[in-house]
Amino acid sequence: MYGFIFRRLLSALPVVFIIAVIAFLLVHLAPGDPAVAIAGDGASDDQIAAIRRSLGLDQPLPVQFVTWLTSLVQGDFGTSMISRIPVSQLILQRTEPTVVLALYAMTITLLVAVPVGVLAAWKSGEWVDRLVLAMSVIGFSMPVFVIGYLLIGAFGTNLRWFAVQGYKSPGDGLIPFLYTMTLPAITLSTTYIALIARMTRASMIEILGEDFIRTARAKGLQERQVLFGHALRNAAVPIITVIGSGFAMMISGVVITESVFNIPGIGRLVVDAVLGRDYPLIQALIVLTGVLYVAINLLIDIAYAITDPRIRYS
Amino acid sequence: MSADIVSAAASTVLSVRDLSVTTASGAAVPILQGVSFDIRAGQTLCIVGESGSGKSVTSLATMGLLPKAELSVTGGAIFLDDENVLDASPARLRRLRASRMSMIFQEPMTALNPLMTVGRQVEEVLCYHTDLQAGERRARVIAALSEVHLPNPEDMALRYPHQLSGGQRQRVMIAMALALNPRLLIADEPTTALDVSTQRQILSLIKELQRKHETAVLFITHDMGVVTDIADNVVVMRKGRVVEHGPVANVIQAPTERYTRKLLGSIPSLVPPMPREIVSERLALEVAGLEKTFFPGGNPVRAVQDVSFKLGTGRILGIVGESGSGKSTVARCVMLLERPTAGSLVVAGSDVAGLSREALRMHRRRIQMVFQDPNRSLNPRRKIAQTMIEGPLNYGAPKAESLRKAAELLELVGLPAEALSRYPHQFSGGQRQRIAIARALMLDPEVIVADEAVSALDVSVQAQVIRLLKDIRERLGVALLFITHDLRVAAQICDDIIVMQRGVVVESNTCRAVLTQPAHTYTRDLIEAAPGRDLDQVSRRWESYVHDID
Amino acid sequence: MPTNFSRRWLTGASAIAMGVSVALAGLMPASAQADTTTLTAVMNGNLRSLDPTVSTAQIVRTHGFMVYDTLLGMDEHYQPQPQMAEYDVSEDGLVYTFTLRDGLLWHDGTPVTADDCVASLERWGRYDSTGGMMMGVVDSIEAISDTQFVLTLSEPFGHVLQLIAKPSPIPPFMMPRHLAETPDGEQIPEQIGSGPFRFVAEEFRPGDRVVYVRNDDYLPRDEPSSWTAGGKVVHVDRVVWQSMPDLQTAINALGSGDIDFIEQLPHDLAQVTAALPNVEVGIVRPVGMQITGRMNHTLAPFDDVEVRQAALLALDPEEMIQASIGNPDYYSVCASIYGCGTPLASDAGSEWLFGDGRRDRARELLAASSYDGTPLILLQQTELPAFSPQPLLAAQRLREVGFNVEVQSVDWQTQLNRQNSRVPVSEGGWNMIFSAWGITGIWDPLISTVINASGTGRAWAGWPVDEELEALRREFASTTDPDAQQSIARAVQERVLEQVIYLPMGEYDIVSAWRDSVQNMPAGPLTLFWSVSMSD
Amino acid sequence: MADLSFPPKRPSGFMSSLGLHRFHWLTLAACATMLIIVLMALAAPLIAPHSPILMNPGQRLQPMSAEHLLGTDALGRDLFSRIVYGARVSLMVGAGAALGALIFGLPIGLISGYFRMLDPFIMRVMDGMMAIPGILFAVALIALVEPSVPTVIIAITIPEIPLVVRLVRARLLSAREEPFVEAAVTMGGTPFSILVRHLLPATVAPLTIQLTYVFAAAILIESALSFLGIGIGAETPTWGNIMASGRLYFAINPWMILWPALVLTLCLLSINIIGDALRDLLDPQHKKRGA
Repeated sequence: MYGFIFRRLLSALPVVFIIAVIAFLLVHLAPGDPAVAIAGDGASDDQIAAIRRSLGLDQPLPVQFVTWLTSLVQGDFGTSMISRIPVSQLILQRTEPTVVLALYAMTITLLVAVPVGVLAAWKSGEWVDRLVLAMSVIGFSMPVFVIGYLLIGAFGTNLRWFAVQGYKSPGDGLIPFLYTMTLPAITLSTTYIALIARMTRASMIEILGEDFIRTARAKGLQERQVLFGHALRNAAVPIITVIGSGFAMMISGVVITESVFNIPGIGRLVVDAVLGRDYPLIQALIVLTGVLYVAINLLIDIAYAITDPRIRYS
Repeated sequence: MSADIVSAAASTVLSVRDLSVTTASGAAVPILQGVSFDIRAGQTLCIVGESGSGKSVTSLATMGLLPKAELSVTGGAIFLDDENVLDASPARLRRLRASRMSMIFQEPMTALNPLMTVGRQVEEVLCYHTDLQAGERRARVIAALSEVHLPNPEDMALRYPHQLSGGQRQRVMIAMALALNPRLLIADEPTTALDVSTQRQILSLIKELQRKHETAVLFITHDMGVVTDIADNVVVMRKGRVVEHGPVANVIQAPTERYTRKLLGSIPSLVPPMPREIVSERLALEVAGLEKTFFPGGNPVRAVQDVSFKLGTGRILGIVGESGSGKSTVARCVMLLERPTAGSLVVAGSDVAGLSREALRMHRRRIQMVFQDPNRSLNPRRKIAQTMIEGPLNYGAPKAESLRKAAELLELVGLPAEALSRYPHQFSGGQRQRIAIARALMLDPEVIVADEAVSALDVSVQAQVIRLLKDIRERLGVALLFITHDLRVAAQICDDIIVMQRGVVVESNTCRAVLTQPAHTYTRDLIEAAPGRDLDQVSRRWESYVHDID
Repeated sequence: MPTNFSRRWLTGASAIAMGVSVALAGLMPASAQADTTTLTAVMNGNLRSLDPTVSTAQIVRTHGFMVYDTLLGMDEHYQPQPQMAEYDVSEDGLVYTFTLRDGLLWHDGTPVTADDCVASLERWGRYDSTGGMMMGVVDSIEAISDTQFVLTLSEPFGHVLQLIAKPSPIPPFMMPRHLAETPDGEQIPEQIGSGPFRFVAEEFRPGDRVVYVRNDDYLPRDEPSSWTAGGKVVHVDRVVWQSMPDLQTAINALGSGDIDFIEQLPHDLAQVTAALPNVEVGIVRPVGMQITGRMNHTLAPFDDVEVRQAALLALDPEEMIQASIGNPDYYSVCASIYGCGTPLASDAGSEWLFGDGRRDRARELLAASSYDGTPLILLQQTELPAFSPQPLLAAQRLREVGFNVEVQSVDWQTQLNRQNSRVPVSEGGWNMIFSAWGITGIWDPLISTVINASGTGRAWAGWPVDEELEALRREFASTTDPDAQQSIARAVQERVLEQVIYLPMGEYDIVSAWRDSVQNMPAGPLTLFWSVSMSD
Repeated sequence: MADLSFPPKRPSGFMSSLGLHRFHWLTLAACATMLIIVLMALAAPLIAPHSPILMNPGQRLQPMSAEHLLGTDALGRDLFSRIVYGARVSLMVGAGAALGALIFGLPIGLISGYFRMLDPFIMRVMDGMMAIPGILFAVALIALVEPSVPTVIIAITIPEIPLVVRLVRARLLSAREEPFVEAAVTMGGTPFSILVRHLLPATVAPLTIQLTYVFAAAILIESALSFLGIGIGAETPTWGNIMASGRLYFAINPWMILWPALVLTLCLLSINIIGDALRDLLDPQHKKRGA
């Protein structure tokens, strides 16, 4: 088991390095000058050149890369070129809203998608199943911001059940939190619910065709026990895997959702950083989301090994 | 066969009356038609039949486990102790399962939940059907596991299915099925996936427990040998109907139906025919000191050690052994699909073990292969013609000539030339295996390696393919390396046999010598374990029925 | 902001059943800061950079006026007035003596000294283009005591006080010496001013919120407040600038009471916003913004004045401003390059902008010109709605008179990047851009960077070169006589339009919206947060 | 001989299985919708009553009328005409991304799956690319380069490539184990002939299905990019930037967003349904599993 974790960690290292290379090249090979963004409209050439010098942008690229990577390894992400605040601090400020939003959305997703997927698989081919499939295809096909606007229009502006924008942390009290964060969480989870309900259904149908399910039924177990005690646990692996690979999807949803609902999270920081050409911030965000993706998938592999004794004992 | 529904006798546990099943969606295609039989307590009824005969559907219908979306019962009744299970509510049916009737399945690998300890899986039966306390349940689980003779039942209970051998898993299944002493045990091909020696143990275990608990057993099998070993009564099924029904002695010794006779006649005899004369001294294949070591996860596994044999032109050499004995690895090494770790490989006089890539490609035409599963050895996306001429085209033969040859060879294996324009899925399994044999012949090889080439086929088709292979050897003089786990098949086709166990050759001699005077205990055990030893004379009596047209 | 939250919650709750709302309201967290008044504003743009001496972005300037103070302020009559300092001018107009008020303190508690102010002025002179022009004629600036310093000119210059009082584009903000001496090219490391608000660094979240608290040590002047002059009396405890990239979201938030003020409303939404309960819409910045088109004078075809004239004649300022503002109440069109209604406004050269038959003249001029049909590159920024439609409309009109046009849509920062690059079109260069300039930044020929025709790095992107115009501007600078200034300004305007230095395409008001609890929002060249008060 | 009985000659192969009777009505409706959208894109000049780019500041924000079927936008452009023309770019982005993912993903996947030496390196790079969320990459690339149709297509395509590579590689690795591939080896096939005859065809079905999803995803991402203000220029109508420009006016006239959203959703819905139908058709094993 420990050997397994160690091997997986080791194989993740080159991936992280490649992420760093991509992040650096993407930002530095593209045209665009952060000095101009700092100076603003109406700035003169002289002012811009001075700013560029002070940011080290006049150094050769390899030098900039090595400098950056060295400090990165030491945990130093550098300083924002625009606001002159340490990048780590900027990111930390924005982490909570995004994590809270993502977790809330994930909770909604799992509470909805898994039972719905199980139901669809159990009633495979019947109208419930078709309805679930249809809803999931629609869920895939609606742009996130349209879902957001529709929800705001219906439940925010018209019915006034929920807040139209902003962020409340769970620390502000449960009701303010639910009042403010429910619409964004639903918006963010829609695509995810579609994906995971579908995956759960497919995975469950496959497992329900397995011999051991027939064995379980032959033992006289109730359907509930067969579905949840035997089938779902075996179906869980592909579902969990989708949660991991869907992480990238969630990030894109977060970027849009945070814009629509004005939540001061990582997603909006990403857009601001890119539009402001804040190189250190963009790089740090790309590397961090990349590493997070790798880490989440690593955890999922480990979780997979824990649920499945066939891996655990090999 | 009486079709009238009569109240079952007091001792009758299961009484199936006029059972009919059709497909549920689309046109109702009949799957079972008017199936009737009885089983009394302590007795074993065998349902025997080839694939598609409806024997498994009968058992699933009894358990109420038919897939509702696909199959539905359209008539008849199934009485379990006077209670018609077809009328039982789903809740009642669940109560009956495991407590009054239980079932074990063919694949012990997949029939157990891989994520649950086997002890827990046995315990589930007790959880649902009894009010026992946790401690009592655990004791019952251990008792059930020791009753099926699993060593260290306490330890076994904590293991996961993948940590057990196939035989042990099937024992767990039996323990689970019999934990509540049900009146009826349904065993659906429970030993088909097991080696012969394990099969023998499982069969005797079932018999032992049946005697102990007076259980009625419905045993489903395609293997006539198993039938003669365990059945009291036999039902022969074919295409959803009962063909013949009666006490085992009657059905085996005096079958009245042609189909039963054909089945019996198809069983290869364990007694080999008289040896053929050696017609040529030429060696087609010579293997010496063959070794193959794999490194899964870094640890060396010596799959094959020091295997040597000689195969003369026009001869058939069998390699027999149980699963894991290394016989297939030998075949793959001979084909150079795996590079041997050590040893020499001489085909028609030239050593091929160390050939370069291009030289190897040129060599390949001299040695061809027939694979086990005819469903997967033909590319489903390519027409038979494309598949057949692929080899010659690779070696630069003109297309027209290759097509002509393909047509001839198809004819040789008993298929019309228009088969060339079709796709593999349009043929039955036996036909596909014929095509695979014809394909192997396209390059005029010196040697054909047949790896379990008849194992996946029904017994009647198997007999035909064996005959075809012998015929081809006769006509073309090709040498055949025949890999099989089935001693009966080997007895019928091989000139010489080598027996392998755990990667080494334990015995090597002429076929007759190996089967009639086995020198090694392992060989003796194998022969001993082969079911239905007394079938040989029966089988020979009905040999002529093998070629009945269906 | 628990106070705000409670209010909004109660509004929301009125919509649902009473019993439920009463039960739920009991669960609300108690108001922790009920006696603190906070004004939450959504400003136009994000405060990313904090150094008001480096950045010309308007939001940074507004930030500057919160935290920093200026020696002189500018009142609503465009006149310089004493703010931090009184001033005294010598007879010959060459020596200016500034005397600081008593009791001025930096936010770190140290007193404001003349030394600090000298350093601050010098830093400003290095960054502001007009300031640099003035420094060219400054002989010396010297502190003669802790509270007094003297500025000596080497030759007459008529606008020293106006420049020191100017609110745009880079006002001379005063800061402690150690900040003012930050090396060139680096931003000042901390925000210590002497202004009416303190910047709360711990609560600063770039791209999300900026927080200011009242500077309790600030001593307002006694005069009534007028623009950036007069007494800056603060009535609120906190001002929070909340970022909302989506204006629709901001309006929703204003309607629900989450925020109190929106600095710049999309003009199309003024009506629906005004219809919201408890929301008022109005203009707090009486000087608006001018839509400015600019051609790249360094690249063909706009290096040819006839082609530039043809382009100018093809465009109709009224239509151009209508394309983004729509409602005529909120825009005005005039020939003045100094803004409509400013002291120097006139209709000199208006034939270039108005009148019948301009289209036909454009066609003729173009046909006779050097233009060879090479596609023009028009940059269109898509972020700021006030001047995103103009490039599209301009492209359409230019095509109609015979230009070949390609529009490239970019985000605002990209336009900034590209407009500052002088490379050829094939390497990412451009031919025409649109922007908007605050009237305070263009209201006289000296301040207006848009008409800087020196072709140097001190000019705005486009780099026009016109020695005659530059000579006129120098003349304006050295003139102190108001009448002479008027006539030079007319000449400048005629020259600018004739040479098509840039395209003045109409002026729009900045429409703001606020909760009715916000009272006495002061008028000014920028949004100012003193004088304003909040009722419950 | 016993098993000489031939099954009746049934229609075989891919083309004949395209017989429409095999499709659910929903699939047919989806195909019809896509056909209409494609025709709309091709015949846009014939269908659209107005120019999609000509502005008329005097006709801003008009409601629906006979003159302007769906009203006008903030620049006085006809919304209906813009939506009709918008189909062009949206479909181009979808097709371009699918084609791009195929052109780069297929060869890289084949190399990775066939030449085991290069596999670890290629797969690490692909893992690295997968780890960067697609939208983050696209936002960065477009903002840093210059938004045009090709840039947007490239920015959307690159993050899809690793998925295609993995799919092709996985399919190749499993196909390599098939006995019929081993049979081809024993018949003296060269690596190239085996690749072309046996391995490549095995990737066709899953690849086709995957590409329909890339197609849909690309259109969706384009609209998201436009929404964030970094999409294709405002002169070229795309469904995404029509919605983006309508965003400000949601309170005045929500239909400025809802009409293009409706068309976009219908289009994506159709593509997804077609993708699912293709999966059922081309990947019978998957159908058996029920997904």
